[in-house]
Amino acid sequence: MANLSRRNLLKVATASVALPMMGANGRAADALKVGFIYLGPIGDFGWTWAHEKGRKAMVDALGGKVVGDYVENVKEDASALPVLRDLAQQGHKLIFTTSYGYMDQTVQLAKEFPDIKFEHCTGYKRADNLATYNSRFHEGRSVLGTIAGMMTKTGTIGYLGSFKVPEVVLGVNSFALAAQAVNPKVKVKLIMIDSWFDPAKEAAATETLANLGCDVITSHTDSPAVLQVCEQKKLFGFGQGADMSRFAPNAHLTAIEDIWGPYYTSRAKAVVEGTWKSTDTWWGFKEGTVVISPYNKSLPKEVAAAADKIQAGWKDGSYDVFAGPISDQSGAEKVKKGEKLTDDKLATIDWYVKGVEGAK
Amino acid sequence: MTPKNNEGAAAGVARLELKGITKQFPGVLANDHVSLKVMPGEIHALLGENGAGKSTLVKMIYGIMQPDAGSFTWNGAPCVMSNPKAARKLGIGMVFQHFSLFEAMTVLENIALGLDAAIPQRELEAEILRVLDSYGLKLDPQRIVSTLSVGERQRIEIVRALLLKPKLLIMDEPTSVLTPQEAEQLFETLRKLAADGCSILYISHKLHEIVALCETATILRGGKMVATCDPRQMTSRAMAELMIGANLKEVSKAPSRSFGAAKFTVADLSLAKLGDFGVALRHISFTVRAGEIFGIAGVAGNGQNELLDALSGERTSTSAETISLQGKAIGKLHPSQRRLAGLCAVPEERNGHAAVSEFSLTDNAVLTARQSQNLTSNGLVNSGKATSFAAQVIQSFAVKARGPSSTAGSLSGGNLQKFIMGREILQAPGVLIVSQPTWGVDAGAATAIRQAIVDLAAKGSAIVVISQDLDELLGLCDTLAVINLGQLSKVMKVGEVSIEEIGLLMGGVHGDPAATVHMTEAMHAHTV
Amino acid sequence: MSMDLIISALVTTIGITTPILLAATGELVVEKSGVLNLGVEGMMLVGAVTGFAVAFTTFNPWLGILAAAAAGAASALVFGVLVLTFGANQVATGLALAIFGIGLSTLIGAGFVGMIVPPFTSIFPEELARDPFWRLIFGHSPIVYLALIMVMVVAWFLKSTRWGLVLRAVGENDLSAHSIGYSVIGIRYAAIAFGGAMAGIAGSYFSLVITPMWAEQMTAGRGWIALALVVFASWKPGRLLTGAYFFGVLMTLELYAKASGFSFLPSQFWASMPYLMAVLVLALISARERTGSEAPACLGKPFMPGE
Amino acid sequence: MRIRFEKRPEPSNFMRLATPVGAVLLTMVLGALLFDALGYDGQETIKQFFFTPVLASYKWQDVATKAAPLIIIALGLALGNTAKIWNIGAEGQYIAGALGGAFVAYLTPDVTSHWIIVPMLLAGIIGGALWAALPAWLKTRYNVNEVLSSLMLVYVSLQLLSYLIDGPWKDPNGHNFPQTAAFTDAQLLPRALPGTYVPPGLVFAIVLTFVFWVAMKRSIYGFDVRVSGAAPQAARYGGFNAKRTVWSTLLISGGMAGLAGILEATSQLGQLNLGFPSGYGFTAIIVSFLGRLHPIGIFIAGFVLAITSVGGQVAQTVVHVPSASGGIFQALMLFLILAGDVLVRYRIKIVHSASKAGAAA
Repeated sequence: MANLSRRNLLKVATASVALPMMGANGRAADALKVGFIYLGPIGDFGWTWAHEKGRKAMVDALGGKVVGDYVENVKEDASALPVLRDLAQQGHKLIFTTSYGYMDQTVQLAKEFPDIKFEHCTGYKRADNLATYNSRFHEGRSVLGTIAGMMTKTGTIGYLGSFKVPEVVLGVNSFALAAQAVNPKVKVKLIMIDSWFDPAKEAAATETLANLGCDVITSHTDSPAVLQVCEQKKLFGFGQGADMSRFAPNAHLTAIEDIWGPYYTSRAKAVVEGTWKSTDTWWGFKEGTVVISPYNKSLPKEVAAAADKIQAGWKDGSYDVFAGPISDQSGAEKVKKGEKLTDDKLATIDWYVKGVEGAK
Repeated sequence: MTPKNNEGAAAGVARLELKGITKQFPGVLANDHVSLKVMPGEIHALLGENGAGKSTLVKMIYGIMQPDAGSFTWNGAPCVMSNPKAARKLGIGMVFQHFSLFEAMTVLENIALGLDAAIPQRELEAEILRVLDSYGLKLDPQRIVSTLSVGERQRIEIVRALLLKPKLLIMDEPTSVLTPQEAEQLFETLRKLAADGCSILYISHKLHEIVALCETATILRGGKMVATCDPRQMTSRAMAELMIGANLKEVSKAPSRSFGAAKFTVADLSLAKLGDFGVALRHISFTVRAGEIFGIAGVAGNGQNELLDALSGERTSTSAETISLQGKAIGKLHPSQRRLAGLCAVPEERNGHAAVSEFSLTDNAVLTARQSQNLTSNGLVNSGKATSFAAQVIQSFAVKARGPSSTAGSLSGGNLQKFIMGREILQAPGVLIVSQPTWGVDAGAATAIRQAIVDLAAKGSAIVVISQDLDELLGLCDTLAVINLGQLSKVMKVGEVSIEEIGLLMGGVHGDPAATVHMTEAMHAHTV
Repeated sequence: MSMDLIISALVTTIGITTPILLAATGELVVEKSGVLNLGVEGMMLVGAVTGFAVAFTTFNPWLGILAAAAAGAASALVFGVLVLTFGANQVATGLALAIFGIGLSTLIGAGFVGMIVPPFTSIFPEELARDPFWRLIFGHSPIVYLALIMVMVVAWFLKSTRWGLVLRAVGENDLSAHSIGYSVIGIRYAAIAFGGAMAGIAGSYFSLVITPMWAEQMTAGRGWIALALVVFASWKPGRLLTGAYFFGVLMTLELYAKASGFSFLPSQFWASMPYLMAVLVLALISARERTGSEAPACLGKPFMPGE
Repeated sequence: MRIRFEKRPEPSNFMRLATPVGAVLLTMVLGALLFDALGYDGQETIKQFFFTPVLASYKWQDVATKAAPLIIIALGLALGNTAKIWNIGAEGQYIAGALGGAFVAYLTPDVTSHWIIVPMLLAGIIGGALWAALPAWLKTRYNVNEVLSSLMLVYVSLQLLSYLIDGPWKDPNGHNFPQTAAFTDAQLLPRALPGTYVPPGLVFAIVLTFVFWVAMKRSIYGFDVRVSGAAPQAARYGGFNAKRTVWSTLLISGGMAGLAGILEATSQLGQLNLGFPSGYGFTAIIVSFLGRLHPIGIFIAGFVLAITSVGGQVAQTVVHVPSASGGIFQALMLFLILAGDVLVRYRIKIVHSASKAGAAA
């Protein structure tokens, strides 16, 4: 409530009615209140669900020192502003905004509430009290690409994307490069469905990829629809964001799990200890935010070994899927031999590597 | 039809008997202890003015509505008409005044809908053709209803009723939409039916029809049964007085009248028909002089509504010269502009056309008088002025209403009509066009309205009265023409024209001898 | 494209079309009776979640479908009571039903997220569906056949049965139907309940067949496409069938075009096609003179027999 | 015994006022029962939904932020609904309005004068009106049912938005995310009260409520609209052009939705992205009915609906009900108000079957 002192008008108006709220907040006064806003429902079994798991992990890890609240289904429009303000005014000192579309709203709130720490996921705008964080999903994609490249018999792999945003493009490229590394003839067929969530369209697109000869299909959308179709059609697929093997016990080879718990725990701890700084964090295998689920029992040993090797390479820094030479779809060289794509380039990438078919 | 239909006839038991039927609507007692008997094979007239409660009564007989009190017996046994199906089961058929037809469906489908039993289409079609043939009616079962004429539509209703082999057939004002020739054809059918033993309950307010057709008549007035008589033994005038409840009061009109210069001229006005039901207007021409009341007679549905729309400006003409008011061509002007030019009009339908029932009388005054009475300024309504104008109308025309703020819907038909007429007349129009000025209005209000029309004419306005009520036109007008199929007859002087001639023009008949004979008979009955 | 590929694409088309066809078949009957229920999306979602919940608890997808139909009908009857008994505005009530269904399904479904249900087993021997061509005939979920059968049943019902005739009559001229003695309200209740049941089954197709799981708003706007389809079909069951497959082929073609890197017009254009086509058809049929083929004359108008 | 509706000779003014209030109260009761049945704390849910937004002052501003667009759109819709022109495509017109304004912003990135906001707002109104013009043209030219055509166009507008922000209008510096460039400071509207979050839209909502009130109650145009809705034939007879009424009501309601759209874009987010369509256009239909198509009623109803949607967020954090619950309350409220309508025109009579027996005796 102290934040209100910035605004005289509010201060006066609040005095009479704010008391009950203060009382409610007072009970948890000793614990750090951490707020989260989620794009989807916590039950989306995808992006939001992973963040919610992270929030729970944070609360478990820090015992009674933190309280974590969330608001789900917050649209990426102006309606995020009052939600954020609400969290700020309820006394949350650390607020995570877990989708790219909250960028400007978070920036605005960080200005309005200078003594609250904000953390924006997947964005690029920072301030003294606004940090950004992301996960190197593309590292995980390279593991999936390796498995897919070895498992495919037709040499054509399907990829179901949502929108052509850097994060998705990065995943496609990483996947394709890793697959080509183990199977140079591999082609990746890509369909963008223009939606993050539309199970029926995801299913139809998966069937389409299957009909066009893809025998391994991966996706970057939010539902397990792709896996379910793969299971029905006896193809292989991967989980997205979480272990989805129960949706497709045979088709599910493995999954990239988004593990936000370590990051959330470390940041909440930093606030409690007073060591929080505005940073741009991009963790991956090494730090444990990207984790590969247990492999399917049917996965051949040599494939599992190759996949393990990639993971180990990421962890010890000996492997980078974006090491040159890399050409784009037209064959033009984008990364020279001996060079690597820098993080800046990765964050704004808008071209596909050679061997990716379909989208442009 | 079958001999069975005559069951009970010998014993003198009524086919249908009503005892003390009462129906209350909010604010109106529609039927007040009505009792009547219809004998087997009898053509029984139910006679009364508009609003006397005839339609309500037959709706209860047919089970569409339930009486609040009273009872029915059928062939001597008590019965309840809980719904139309129950009524049909007993053998009651009904032909509605407003046809309950389905425009987008075929004749066959329409008839099938009226039957309670599902009959395979082919059998039904054969059955329909048989009925049509035995009564000499013409109709194509596969036609879509929206393409049929009014007379053909009525035939659907009749066939629908006849297929049920009814023992009692209710006809609700069947001739209001027919030409006298079509009406005569209908009478033949009805007589044939009655001869076969079917009872007929014939609802009308047209005395000559009843005299020509019926053996017994029950007369209703204000929801009460006032008399049962044999129309063949009564004069039309006596029945009319029973129906109206008072000695017919004449409108006072100056005996010898002189007219001014031509004030309102319609020249070669034609208008395409609108939709499937519309009538096209064809080459209509007439002139009305200052002080003259010009009547337009005709059977309903022959272009009266279209003519009113064309004259009031609700539909504009393609050429300005077709309509002129004191030499000014107004054919292309819209209703507001015509009102400003001095032409006011009153359409036939009060609710939803001449007035808005859920609006206050003040708002209803604004509807047409806002310009001539300066009820608005700067695009805003001056509610003070509007209220006082409405109050003035209420006062000048003795409208029974709580005040200008009562809704139009809360007024009785006659009072609303007085308000509407008053609203237009107080605007002192140079030309007034009125359609059916006294339709469904009680006798007192009707006289007042007719008097107001005469008084307006006396002040030098030119007046056009469109009406289906020939008596009204003959009493009110100076000159007269007949509209038939959108064409206007020659203009005749009232007093110089015979009713036979008007009747023939109404039927569009020009010298068909057989028809003339029927017509003349019918008209004689009327003038008895 | 090879024959196999065409057949496979047709199988996909049939899959993607079925829920729209089911919901639209129900809505067609509702609209034919003169009632416009815009709440299809809501009823589908209620059906989807109920179907899933029941299939999950009983391990029987067939019971799930039945429950979905019942739940769809029940939510439709809420609409029915309001517009028929209370004479409420149909547009506003339908919209409220859509909002209500979305909210209620989310609330009910909260406990079922992430669960899985047993899939439908094929009603034909699996060998029959092995050959690609035969797969086109025998390789679908039972609901697909149900959808096709229902369109034909509805077509036959409306055209050749007495009650179909009565239903059309009620939609064409409610006052006349009432005066002949048909229960306008009763028939409309039945039509609305049927429409709700069909929408419910359509919803369960999402949660039991396409992706056997529950997720919020998993119908992703198909209810609105179903509404567009009824208009596109100008209220004729035959055209509804062809129209549904036309929309389905459009959607499938878009996916194939994308996978082949063939982009002719932006994808958003294709996505808006069903709606644009519906508006176009609406204009065409309204422009033509009335011959009995266009919208039911009483569509959307309240009926209150003022006793 | 059965219940029968008996038509009142005149609509009840008492019921006209009482039913919306009753609907809100009954929504609370039914809502509490529903949430109890689903295993939540019903009473607490209602408290958070309906009372916290009213009692906590900093929530007032959020409520105003939500209420303003709802009121602005609903005012326009009520005009159409009064004339029985059912524009249910306001959501599409809202998007089209934002696109209209954004187009001006797209063309003038370098203009630093704050006056640029005026052409942006005008373009917003025009954009919304244009999107409503198609249903108007189809209705007047071909007699196409505007309910269906305007609804269909909502989905077309969503695709148009998606195309523009992912294509020609895509922010070149936006990391390839589908969104327009952020509006410049000159292209943004200032707050209504400096130092608060009170949105500029609220000022528009207040002024427009007054304007619509006067127009509906006093003006000849308002009279035209009322007559056209109550009795189209009488409107024609009174000299009002039916086609003009269709055009004007659709263009005005479209323009108002467009205005709400561009106000939202220039005062809240400052850019367009896929998250922009927020359902205000649909919720406003509820507002217009809840407000009984009366401008003052709509103003109040806009706040009531805004309270439930702000309350929905509060209840999420406090009672942990899913966010979709807000929709349930809004729909319940609309169900009840629509059902309550019948009481305005009809009296409920309980008929004992015994009284009918007279007919049979």
